[in-house]
Amino acid sequence: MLSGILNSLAALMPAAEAGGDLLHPPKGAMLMLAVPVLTLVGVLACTICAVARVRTKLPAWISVACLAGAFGCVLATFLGYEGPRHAVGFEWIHLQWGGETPRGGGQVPIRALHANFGLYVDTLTLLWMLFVTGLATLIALYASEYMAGDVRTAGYSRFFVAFNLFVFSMSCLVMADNLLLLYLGWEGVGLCSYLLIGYFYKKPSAVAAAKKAFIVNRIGDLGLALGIMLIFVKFGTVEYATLLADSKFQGFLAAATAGDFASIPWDIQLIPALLMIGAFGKSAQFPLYVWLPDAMEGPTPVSALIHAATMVTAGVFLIARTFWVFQVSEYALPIVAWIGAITALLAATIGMAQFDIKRIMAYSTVSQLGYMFAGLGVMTSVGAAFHVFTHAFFKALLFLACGAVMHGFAGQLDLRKLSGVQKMPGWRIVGVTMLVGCLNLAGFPLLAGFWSKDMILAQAFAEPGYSAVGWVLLLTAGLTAYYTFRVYFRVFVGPQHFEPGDEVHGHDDAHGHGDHGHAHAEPAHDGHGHGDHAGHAHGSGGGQHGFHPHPPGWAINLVLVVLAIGAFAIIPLNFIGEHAGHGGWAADMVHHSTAGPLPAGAGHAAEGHGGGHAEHGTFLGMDPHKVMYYVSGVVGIVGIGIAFVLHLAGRTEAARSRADGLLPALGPIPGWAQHKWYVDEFYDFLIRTPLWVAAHLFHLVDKLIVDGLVNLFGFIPRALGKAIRPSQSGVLHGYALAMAGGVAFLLLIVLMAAL
Amino acid sequence: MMHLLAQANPPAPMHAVTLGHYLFVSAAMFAIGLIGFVSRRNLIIMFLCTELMFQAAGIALIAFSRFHLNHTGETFVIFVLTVAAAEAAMALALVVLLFRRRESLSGEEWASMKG
Amino acid sequence: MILGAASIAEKIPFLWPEIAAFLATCVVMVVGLSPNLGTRRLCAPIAGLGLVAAGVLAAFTTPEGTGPLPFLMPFAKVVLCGVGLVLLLLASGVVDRDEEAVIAAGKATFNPLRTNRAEFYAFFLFSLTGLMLCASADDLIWLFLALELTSLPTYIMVTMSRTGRDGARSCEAGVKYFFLGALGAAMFLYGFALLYGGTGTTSLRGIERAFVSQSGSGGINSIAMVGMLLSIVGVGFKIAAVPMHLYTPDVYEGSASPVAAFLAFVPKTAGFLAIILLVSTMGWTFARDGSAAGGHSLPQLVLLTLWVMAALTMTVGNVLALLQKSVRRILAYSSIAHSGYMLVGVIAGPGDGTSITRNGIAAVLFYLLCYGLMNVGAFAVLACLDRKAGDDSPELETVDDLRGLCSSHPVLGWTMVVCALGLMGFPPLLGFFAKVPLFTSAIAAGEIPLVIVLGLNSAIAAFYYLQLVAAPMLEAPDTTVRTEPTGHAARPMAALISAASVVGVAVASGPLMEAGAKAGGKPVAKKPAEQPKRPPSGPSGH
Amino acid sequence: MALLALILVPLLFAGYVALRPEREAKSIALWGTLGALGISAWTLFDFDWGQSGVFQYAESFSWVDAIGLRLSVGADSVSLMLIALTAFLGPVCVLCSRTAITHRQRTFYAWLLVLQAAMTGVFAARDLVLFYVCFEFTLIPMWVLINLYGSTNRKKAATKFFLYTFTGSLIALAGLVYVVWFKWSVSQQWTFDLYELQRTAARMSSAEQAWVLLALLAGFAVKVPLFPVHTWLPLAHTEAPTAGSVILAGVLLKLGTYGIFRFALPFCPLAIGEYAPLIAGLSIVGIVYAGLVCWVQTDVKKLVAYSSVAHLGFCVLGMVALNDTGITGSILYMINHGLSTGALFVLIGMIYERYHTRSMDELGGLAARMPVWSSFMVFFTMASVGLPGLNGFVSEFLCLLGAFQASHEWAGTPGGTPGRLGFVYAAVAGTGMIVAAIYLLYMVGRVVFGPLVEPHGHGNGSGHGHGNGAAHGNGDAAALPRDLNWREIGTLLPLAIACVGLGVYPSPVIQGLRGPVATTVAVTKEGAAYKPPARADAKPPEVSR
Repeated sequence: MLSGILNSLAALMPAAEAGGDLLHPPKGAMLMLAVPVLTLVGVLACTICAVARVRTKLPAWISVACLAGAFGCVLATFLGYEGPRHAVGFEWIHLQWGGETPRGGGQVPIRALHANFGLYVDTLTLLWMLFVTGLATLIALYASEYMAGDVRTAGYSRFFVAFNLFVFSMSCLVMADNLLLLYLGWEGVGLCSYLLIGYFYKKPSAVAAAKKAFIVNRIGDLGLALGIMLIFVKFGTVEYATLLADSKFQGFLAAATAGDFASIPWDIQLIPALLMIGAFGKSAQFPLYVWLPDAMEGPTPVSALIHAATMVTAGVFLIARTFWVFQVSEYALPIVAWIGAITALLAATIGMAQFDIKRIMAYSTVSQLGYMFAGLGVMTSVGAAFHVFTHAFFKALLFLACGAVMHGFAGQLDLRKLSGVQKMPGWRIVGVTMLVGCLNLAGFPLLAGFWSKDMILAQAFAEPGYSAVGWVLLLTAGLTAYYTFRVYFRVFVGPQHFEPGDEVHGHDDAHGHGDHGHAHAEPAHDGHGHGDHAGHAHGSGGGQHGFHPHPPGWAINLVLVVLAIGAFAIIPLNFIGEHAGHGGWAADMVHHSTAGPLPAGAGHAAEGHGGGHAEHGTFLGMDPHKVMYYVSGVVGIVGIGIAFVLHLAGRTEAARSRADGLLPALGPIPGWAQHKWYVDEFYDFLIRTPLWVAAHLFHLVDKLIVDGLVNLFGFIPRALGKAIRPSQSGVLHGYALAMAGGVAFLLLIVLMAAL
Repeated sequence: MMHLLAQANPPAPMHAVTLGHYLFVSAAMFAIGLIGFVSRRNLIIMFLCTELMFQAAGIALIAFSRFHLNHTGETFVIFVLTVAAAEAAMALALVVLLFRRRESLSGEEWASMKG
Repeated sequence: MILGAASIAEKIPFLWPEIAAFLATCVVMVVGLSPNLGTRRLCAPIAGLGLVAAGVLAAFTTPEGTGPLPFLMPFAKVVLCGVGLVLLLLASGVVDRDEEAVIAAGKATFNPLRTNRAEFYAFFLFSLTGLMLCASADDLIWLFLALELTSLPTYIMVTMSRTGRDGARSCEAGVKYFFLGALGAAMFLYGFALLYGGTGTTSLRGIERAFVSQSGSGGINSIAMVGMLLSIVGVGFKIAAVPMHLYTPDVYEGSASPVAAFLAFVPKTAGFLAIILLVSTMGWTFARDGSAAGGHSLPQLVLLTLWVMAALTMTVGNVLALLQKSVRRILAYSSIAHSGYMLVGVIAGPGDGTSITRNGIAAVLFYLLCYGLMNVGAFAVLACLDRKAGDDSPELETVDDLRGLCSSHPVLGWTMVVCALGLMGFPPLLGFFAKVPLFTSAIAAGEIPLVIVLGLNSAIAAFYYLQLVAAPMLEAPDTTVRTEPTGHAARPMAALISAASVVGVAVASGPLMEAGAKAGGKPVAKKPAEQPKRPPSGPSGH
Repeated sequence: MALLALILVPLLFAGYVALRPEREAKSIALWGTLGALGISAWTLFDFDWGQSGVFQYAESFSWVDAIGLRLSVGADSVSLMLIALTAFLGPVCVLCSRTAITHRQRTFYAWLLVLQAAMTGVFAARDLVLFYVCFEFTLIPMWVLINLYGSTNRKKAATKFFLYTFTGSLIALAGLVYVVWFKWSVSQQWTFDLYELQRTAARMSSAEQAWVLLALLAGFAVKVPLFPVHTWLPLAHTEAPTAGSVILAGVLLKLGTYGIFRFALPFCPLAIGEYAPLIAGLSIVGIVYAGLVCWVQTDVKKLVAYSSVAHLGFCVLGMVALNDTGITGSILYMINHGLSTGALFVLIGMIYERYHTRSMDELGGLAARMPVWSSFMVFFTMASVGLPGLNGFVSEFLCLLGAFQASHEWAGTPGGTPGRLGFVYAAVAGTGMIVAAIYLLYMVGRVVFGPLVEPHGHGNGSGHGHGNGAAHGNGDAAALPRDLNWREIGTLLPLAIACVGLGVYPSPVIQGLRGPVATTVAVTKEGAAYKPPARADAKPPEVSR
């Protein structure tokens, strides 16, 4: 039926419009189109595996192959990059109206809502796609081993279906040539996140976390959707190219550049505010960050890819992509900066007080995303993008390392119950790579994380009016270094000690996702292979009795090593290209995209490195761009030092450290931080409970009042009937009386009405 | 109703018997018949009350006939009497039938169907 | 105008149908007394022949009448002959069942004093003759006599319709019907007297002229107005309009189904014809807001009376029907409600008379036909089956008795379903096509509130009609009550004919509607001043 | 002839079903619906999409001339697509009833086919009375289906459904007749022809239009159902058999929105322009309110039923935006909601057949037991939530965008249209997206995910192997496997494909709708711009007499 419509309408379809002068003929378009196509092939192939009940690792290899192919395509495009490209797959939504001639004369102009399934590829896209597809390939490889416990069930295929679908959605999000397709990807990644967080669907906590993620994201999505609508209404297009080239928009931009915000209508200024809400939701910014820590219920590869490296940076991407739009508003970027700073600090404080290492990493992700937003807010889209790029590597690395620990210790994630892991046989690679990741995250000098973080910090001080943001970020940098190394010092070094995890509670490799009855039948002392330590669940109360942590296999180790090398390999990128030392390659990439400086930007502080600012903030009277290297390096090292003192040197026994002794001195604050400042409870109280009450109330209202009224209307005739039924007494005289009375009454009222 | 009629045809001041008087008698008869019909229980009396109402109409017709100086009303009365006679025959037959069944002439005997 | 011999001779041409029916009546009266069963059985066919003859004569010989609605006669008479034929089929075997059974068994011999066949068919025809006379009436006296001729036989038919233990119920029905009927008759007779008093004539045309001149000079005479109101209310007894409706359920319940079907059609039609004739003497030429002439409405007082009667009648009928369990009582109350619907058409009036869609009178006439058919069908189902459960009523009584009828007696079951849906006004059945002209004409007349009341009442009615649909169609048959056909082949035939027409006439209702429109129309020349409410050149200027 | 065939084929097959023995009923019905589907598919090919705003396949026969009633049918692309939806759901209904309906099958399938004919008639009718006849006639089959094949409370539900909608539509009839009468009063032409009436109806004074609109809404809003008059729907849905629910949600509710599109918009443009904020407000209340009520349901079917109220709120919102975007979105919404919600009802029916319960307290974590079913469930839930890439999104977004655009605030901007809604309406309605996510994920979270919960007597893994449902001891007549069988998958798969298809490539459909939508918008605009010349008789008829 559908194909019928398609064929019949083929003639109707106007040729896909080529819009904007940013476009080149779609040379190499096929290469970029291959990215979503390849991932879709992955989705379909894995679905077929699920349907055909394939119970091997085939889905994983298919996925790795598809994703690697996609990465190859992106790489090839990157290497052959000549300028922005536009590739139209097909016409997705094309709604046209107007054009008729009204009776009064004249002609109504033709308007259209036009959203192609089209790709817009510029350097920003490529930057994102490179690490998205690259990391996805690596993590798929990692997951092939990590998820091996589920090979015997349909879950394995299911995992990779969702995994591939995620990369597909992400590529739509990043490569879209219009906001609507971006929205498709935006919600698509949300769906995949939902499916993957809820992968262990038997765990109520996982289901709840998945739900929470989706719903909180939807709040943001609504903002984004409204923003898109507002853009469409004001500019008549949702395509970036057309929008940015729009003369009216250019006018607003010029006004904004000149500082004349008063001449820009409020609704134009509202656009970034709406888009921002979307970005906050997806990138887990305050106040919508609450879903991300819970999202750690998903399998670790998912946490690494989606909830650390790629999906959560979509908000940064959105703002970077529409960076010019954000500049037409007086308040948009300051809000972004402050929200970023607040999020960074808040998450860091919570992260300090957590004991679950995966959760600490989650809060650190939130915190680092806050950095990125602050970077965007202080006008260094380069810094933000650069930080996204480096963060993707080291945070994925950290997660994967944590995942390896979790995998090996039956789900144990509590840093009080693990110690000295690095020295255990087979865990050296994990420990070393973890150290690389931690150093990056802590901003240890000269590492990738250091350079990118430093750019944001420096710009925060350099940008007038934002030094408070800068101080907050600086403080956060110190806290970050501390909690990062708190993890490292407690888990990976120190005396060897461990307690295996409780499968039921934490371990995501738990058996029996599929069928009952055989999971517990396996011998407990196998020691090799994967997915066979289920029996330990019985001994969870008995400490180490009968439990042997099994070190990661080749796939996990390989991925960890590759990522660690990658984290070093990207350092030199900072020192090549036109912006060497200030983002380097990444800066070049951003500069040549829509996130770059304003086309008409005369002297506007769009970038954080030029010296030509009319006014320039300082860091304690010094040029922040020069001193910040040292300051941030020192802060990082101090943080690491404190962690060393409290958690390694001062650790008296495996489970306790000097920090625990310090806690009472701080009063209730650590408790509050441990309880995440009660934000979840606050939301529960402020939003969920009222809604829940309202829902019940509405239900009652519906039953009693709305339906009650209906029933009442149904009841009225019956009641009326009952009321006048006595008149039908069956007695002749009664009838006669009623008739006579009725006639008299009727005539009386008629006559009275007449007189 | 009476009030209206009185207004329309004010009785003449002195002894002359006017249309108004006839109509008053007619209306009174009609009312008496109606009240009797409603208040009495005996079926025969009730029927007689309807006859009274018929004849009230008859009086009015004759009075109007006189008033309009044509004979239509009188003609009408003849027919009314005929119909009244027919009804009377039916009434008596019915009453006999009913009496056979219930041994009573009270209208209240017949109230099995109601509601 | 004096009723003279000459004018009677002039009126003979109108009366051929009545004369035919009357002749048939005479024959039936004699034939029914024959000791020979075969001869006695000729009663019904002869009555049928009489009706056919009357119908044919009505269709082809009746000239333009002299009353206010000159085209009314042929249509009304043909319609009532048609419905009368179906009623006649249904009436087979109403009387003398026991006696004939006894005679056939040889336990008794034929005794003309004990059988009622002759009387029953004669009364049947008498009543229909009276009804036809109603349609021909051009004088108050005539109208009065016609109404009484319609009613008097029905009193007896009700009373004799059941025998044995059930006879008590038909006697009760008879006593209520007769006494209250006499009261009603007295009322409209008094009203007629006052009408005569107020206008000085009994000729309807004469009264019309008198009203025209009165309204031209200071308004309609109060006595005539009171007479008119009293007449309308009194005739309301025939159509079972509030407040004269009270007898209806008891009488319908007490009498046998065929007679109840008869009551629901014949006196009702007579009543509507009478009301239409009466109000058309005043005409729909008054403004709504006062008694001044020059509008498109009835005089305010009449309008108000009819309005209140219509609204109350539909509402009371429907809300009381909601509470009933007995099918016959439901149909009785629904009959009240339907009278209310039809009064809407009377209120709307003939409009410009060109089309049934704007002619309320035509709508009423068409509705009478449709209602008669649907109603006969519903009663026929009840009449067709005997209930063998050993209690006093051999006929089906409650809604529960209808359960599973569609599977046990498909023809009867579906007849009930179709007729109930039709009565509900469910499209695309006959009731819907009958209601649409009522809707359109009332809206065209500006009676939108009344249309809303009508709509809401139809919705209320849907509830109890749905029961009548659900019980035969959806419920499982009640195994405790055994139902058997009565053995009168004519009755299922009547049911089938009605059901077929409820479906079939709906599909081809056009010609009937057009005929109805013609019948309800006024002579064109008589009202040249009548104008459409909105001149065509009005709003858009094009 | 194609449209007449689409009406007659199901009718003839209904008759054939009634005449043949009980056991042949389902296959005859299947062939009948497939036949209709075939014809409908052919019309989609054959239709002249270049003239999508023109009524094609037009046939007109004289019926009852006395009241100007003609048997005239015709379809523009809106009608055609809705007919296609009806035809598409036909086989789905037959297939999903195969094992669910075990008694009085002939009655069931015959009425199902009659229902399909009546619904097709509604969309095909170009004559007001024919429309009304079909509109009303859908009630009887549906009433029978609920009354005979529903669950415990079925009789009450069926009666309520019938009376509620019947009452409303009688009032709507009064409104329609008024329009006809108005036409006559200005042009002395008595006709029920839709097109003819459209040309004059807009000349009614704004007060008249308001009353007519109110009357029409009394019929159509109940059917939709719009917020305060929705309570029949959850009851009817809960009690109806699966096929009944599918038809009810899939097509019957659309009769209301279709009626608004076809009649309310062109007939009373002034009034609808004036009351658009009010109607939109009601739909928004419905969206949020019904959404929240969904959240506290324990009966899955009731939840989905309430979700229909919320969803149709979007549909009406788009409609009263009175611009191309909104109306296109609204019509797309009709189709999309039919597919996704219909599928949800099918899925719930499958569960009910297996477990004889729909309570979320007794069901949970079925993903472990029925992975295929669960996948479909998640899929259609996502379609229902409005996930981009699936069908629900396009229509929901367009409806919201339509409401967003329709504001004088945006006068002169390239994407704005005149109207009286705007940002706030879209934003508040947009929260419905969040609420939808809340309740649908709540349902999925409980039924599909979470720890396995099965009703007592349906073994939770210990006593039973992975055998057939027949082993459950409930004495099911139909031995259903634990997870879906091929017949059931075959029922769902076309729906799923349609959902993806309409989500990924809605462009042809949107283009196809352009003609009729543009016509309607133009008529609405023209009507709203029409200023009746000052005239003495431009008053309601009560006064004019």
